[in-house]
Amino acid sequence: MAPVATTFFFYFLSGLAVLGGILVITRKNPVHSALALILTLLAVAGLYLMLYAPFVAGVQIILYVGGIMVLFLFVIMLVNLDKSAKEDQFNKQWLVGMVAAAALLGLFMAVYLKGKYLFPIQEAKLPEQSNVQEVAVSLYGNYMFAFEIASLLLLVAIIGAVVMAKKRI
Amino acid sequence: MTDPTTYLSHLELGQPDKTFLDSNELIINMGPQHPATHGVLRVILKLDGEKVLGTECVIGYLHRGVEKIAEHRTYTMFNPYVDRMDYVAAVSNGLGYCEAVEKILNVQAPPRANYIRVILAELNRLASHMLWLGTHALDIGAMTPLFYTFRDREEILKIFEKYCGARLTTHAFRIGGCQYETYEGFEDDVKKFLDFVPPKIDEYEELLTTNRIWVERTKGVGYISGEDCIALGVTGPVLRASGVKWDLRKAQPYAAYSDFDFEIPIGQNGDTYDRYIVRMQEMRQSLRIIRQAIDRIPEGPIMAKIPKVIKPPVGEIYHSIEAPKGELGYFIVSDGSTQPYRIRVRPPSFVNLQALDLMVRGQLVADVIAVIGTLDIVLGEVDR
Amino acid sequence: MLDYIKSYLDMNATPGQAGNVFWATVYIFVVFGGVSVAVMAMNWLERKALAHFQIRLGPMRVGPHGLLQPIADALKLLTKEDIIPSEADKFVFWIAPLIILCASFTVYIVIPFGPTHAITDLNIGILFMLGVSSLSVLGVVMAGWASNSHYPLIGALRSSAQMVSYEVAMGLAVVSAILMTSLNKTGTGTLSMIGIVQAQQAQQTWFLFKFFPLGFIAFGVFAIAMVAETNRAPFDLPEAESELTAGFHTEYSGLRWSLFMLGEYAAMIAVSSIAVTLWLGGWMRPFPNALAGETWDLVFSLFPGFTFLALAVFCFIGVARMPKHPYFRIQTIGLAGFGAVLALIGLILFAPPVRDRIFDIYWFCIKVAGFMYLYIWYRATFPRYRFDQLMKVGWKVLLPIAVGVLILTAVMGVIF
Amino acid sequence: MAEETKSPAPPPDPAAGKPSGSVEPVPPANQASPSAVPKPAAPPPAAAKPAAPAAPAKPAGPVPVPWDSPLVASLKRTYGSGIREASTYLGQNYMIVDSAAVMDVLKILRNEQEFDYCVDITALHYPQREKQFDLIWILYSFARNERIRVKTEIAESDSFPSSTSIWPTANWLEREVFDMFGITFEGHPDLKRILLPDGWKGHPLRKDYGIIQQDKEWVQINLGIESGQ
Repeated sequence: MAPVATTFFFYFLSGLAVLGGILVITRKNPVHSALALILTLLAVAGLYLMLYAPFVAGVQIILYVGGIMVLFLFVIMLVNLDKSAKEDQFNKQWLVGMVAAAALLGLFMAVYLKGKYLFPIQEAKLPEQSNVQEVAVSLYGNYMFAFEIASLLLLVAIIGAVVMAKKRI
Repeated sequence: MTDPTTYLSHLELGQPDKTFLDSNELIINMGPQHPATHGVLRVILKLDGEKVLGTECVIGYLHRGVEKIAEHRTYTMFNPYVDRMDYVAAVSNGLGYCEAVEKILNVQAPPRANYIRVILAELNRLASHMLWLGTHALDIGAMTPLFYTFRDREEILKIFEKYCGARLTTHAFRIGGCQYETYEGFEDDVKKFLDFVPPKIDEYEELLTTNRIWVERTKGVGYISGEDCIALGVTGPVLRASGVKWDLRKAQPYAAYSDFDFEIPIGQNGDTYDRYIVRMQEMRQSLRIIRQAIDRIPEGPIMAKIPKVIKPPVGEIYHSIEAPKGELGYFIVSDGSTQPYRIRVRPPSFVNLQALDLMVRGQLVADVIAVIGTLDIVLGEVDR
Repeated sequence: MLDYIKSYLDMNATPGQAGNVFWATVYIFVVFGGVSVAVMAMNWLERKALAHFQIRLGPMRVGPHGLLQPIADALKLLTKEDIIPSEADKFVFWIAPLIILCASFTVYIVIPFGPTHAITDLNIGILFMLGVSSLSVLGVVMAGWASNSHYPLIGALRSSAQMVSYEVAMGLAVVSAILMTSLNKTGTGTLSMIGIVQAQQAQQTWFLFKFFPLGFIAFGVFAIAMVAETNRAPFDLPEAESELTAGFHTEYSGLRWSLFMLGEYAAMIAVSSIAVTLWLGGWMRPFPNALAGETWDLVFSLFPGFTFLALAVFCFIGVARMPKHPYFRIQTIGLAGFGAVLALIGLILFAPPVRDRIFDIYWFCIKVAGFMYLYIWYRATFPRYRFDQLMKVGWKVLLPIAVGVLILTAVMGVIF
Repeated sequence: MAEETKSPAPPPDPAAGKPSGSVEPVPPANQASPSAVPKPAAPPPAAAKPAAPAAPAKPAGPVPVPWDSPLVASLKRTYGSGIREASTYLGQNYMIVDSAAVMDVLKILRNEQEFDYCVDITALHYPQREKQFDLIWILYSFARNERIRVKTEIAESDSFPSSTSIWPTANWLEREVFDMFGITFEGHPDLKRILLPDGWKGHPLRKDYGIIQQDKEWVQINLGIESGQ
């Protein structure tokens, strides 16, 4: 099936993602921020879909929206955040923030201007029908070592979290 | 209403375990409008997550001043009022009151009246336990037993209705005996009921006793030791489930209980499951008592010789019976007039409810529900 | 235009795949309408079945045997005052039921009622289903938090923990079913819902019976997890009425509350559909291998018609048993009319063109209905788990079993 | 009430039927079992015929008889006149103890005499008396299967020590006594109203508590009518 209104959806989803991002940092209520973050994540999942990566999109929704953000909300609801809601959000380290933002902007500009040479245009394969298999082959074949390293890191993180959270071991 | 936090003044809860998240404890008002507090009990729960750090019961929403009313009524006039206290076991309440007044009058109900009293009181114990089982199971999430127990309780209520015209607040007994002779077919009805109900009790047990979820929800929940029970004055099935073999029907027999052969079921663990088992066995023992009573019911008068105007001599008396919920006592002080100088009711539900805090501390919110159910309280009696 | 519409009918693909927007729209309307009707029917059925479990009659007043009760309920809920607590977070409070509703309805996009009867067929179909249905937990959490009240908050905490925990076991059970699609030297595996059923068709077995008892255990894990996932008894802690009054939707009323209910029942049907698709052969009729052949195909294709006729007969028996009293006249006529409609539908279903098109949808729905009945049965029988026990079952029982089954399935797949 | 012929069965010696330390109680030893109670005389004609003036002809009801038991004897030895009276009325034992000694007596009953179950705590109000209140403990011993009542007289102004440290069950019972009679207990962990709302005025079970006034006041304030009667 031929894609419909690709440009429109790209800008629509990107706009949503950016809007969500802005809301995340401007909302005072942490729950609202978390919801805005969910909006961003969903928009990004849509962008993945447009890139013919449905598996990544699905995993993005399951893991980030269905799992991680739920845990975020869980914690936010449990912790009393009345104090932080009263604080001004942009009070500390705004100078540092500005510098970092400027550096990031510079990086984007550089990529935009010189990207053509750094990353030559390559027509992407559209592995629509066998997306999952492709991902699996990449993960467990070409990038086996990196994958295992990542999972080991996560295991360490899990153990660390358990150790820190448990009152008595 | 007052702010709930001020109510917690006496709760020495200690600090909740500090976690990394510094989660602060939650104060929850359970009741007075809550589906599982069996009326208008209000329990203020202090929670850490789902763990109960402490409770405080706020009662009195159903307070009618029964003891004050008694001072302005004659002994006979006060009789129906006692039915309104534990309204699911009205017959037992009436029995206790009538016996207490008979005691202070120093009269003795005739044997036939005593047998009728035992039969009705034991039927009422069954009805009360059935109601308890249905609501307790409903609280724990099993809906169906409620309807089964109500179906079978209905048969008991039918017998009551045929006997005295009322189903719930029966006012079945009078001071000195019973007002009504048993109706035509009373014995047949009771015998039919005795054959009808054991399979039904088996049915309840089939649904619950070995049900894994039921066992997990009740075993080890709401534990209370026998010593704690005695110290807190807890009586009835709760005490017996903690391993104390004490039943007023055996310890200080009243009515005709000394004539019958029955056992006092006891538990060992003092948890909700044992209380469930004890009550189930008590239902079977009640059937045993009724069977003996209906087989041996003597002929004779049903009313002792009682003066038309009841005017007990100056003095005071305490009489208690084993109501379905525990020791139900009446302390009557007479000044020689037709009206009691003071009637004090020792309500089992009120005293048993005190144990709630001890039983639920450190457990989960869901266990609070289970424990309120297993204590088998009736707010009409708690608040009087 | 007409050609465009007709062209799809000859095609052997779902409207989504065929890129036929008209038929896709029609399918969407049909499926969503059908689901809404199914939810209403389920509502009535649950009340009736539960009542008969509990020796009572259930709704009897609105329409014959309470058949119109769901409609009356819906009208009542629509006209009820919609209360938003003054301290509530209005926006979140408002959007929470919508999220639940959207999440549970979006899932139906990929449910295959037949080889061509699905709105579309995604090649990550099952992943999409799991992902979207996991969104509904967000709605629950938001509803609980936005109500600004303790009971809903505890309900929301419970449900978020519960749904996230059971999703793990559920996902692993699903994976072991997916593994089966690629085995038996029938080609590569697939995540597509239609592909999964076709794999079962090709292997001439339901995955329930594959690698006995592995398929059976995986199915069991899923069947338990899906009950927990939809917050139904005995795992209905988030809305445990005896503990938390009504859990996360305590503060909701009227239309918004009915949206929660709609979402809950829709989600129940959706997860049952997953179970049917993965393990019970989806739209395949029973005994595809044992009772194969033209004659048997014909016999089984007559089932839909006979079912409706049986229901009609049931109605007519009800008509005959109605009390002969003027008061019941309208009810009697209504029931007779309902029976007549059912009989008519049954007769239409015997017509060969209809029969061929409806056959697979019928078997799919019958299997799902079986699950719906199980849901009711659970609710009538079981007490409720406690929260820690629920977590224990999820993490310490179901998860290890699911992992074990997954590993064994993979091993079996390599060996055979 | 003169000493008359019709007195209930004399209290049997509690020591005779006292099991040693068994939890299961034996059938009542001292509780006059129904059959043991002598048939009462004809219903007191005093009620029907109040005119009868002759004192000796008036058949009085049962009267309290002195209660002798090792328990009472040992208590009397320790507290002397602190134990004002120890009697049996209709087979029920009670003792009236001086308010100064009562806490000690209760402690001894609990700790040494195995009265481990406090059945009830209640009070009586006698507005004519100088010491207006009777405070009553009803105690039970599982080991002896025996009930006694301990009574003491206290004045309104007296602040009485709480017995919660002896029996935890006294907590709510004393709260109820406070609620209904206004007797304050010192050392009670949380003495506040239990059955009545916090803002309630007065203590209803006192004899001088006016129901009508209370009701009138309430309807005048809340309903704006003169009287609800």
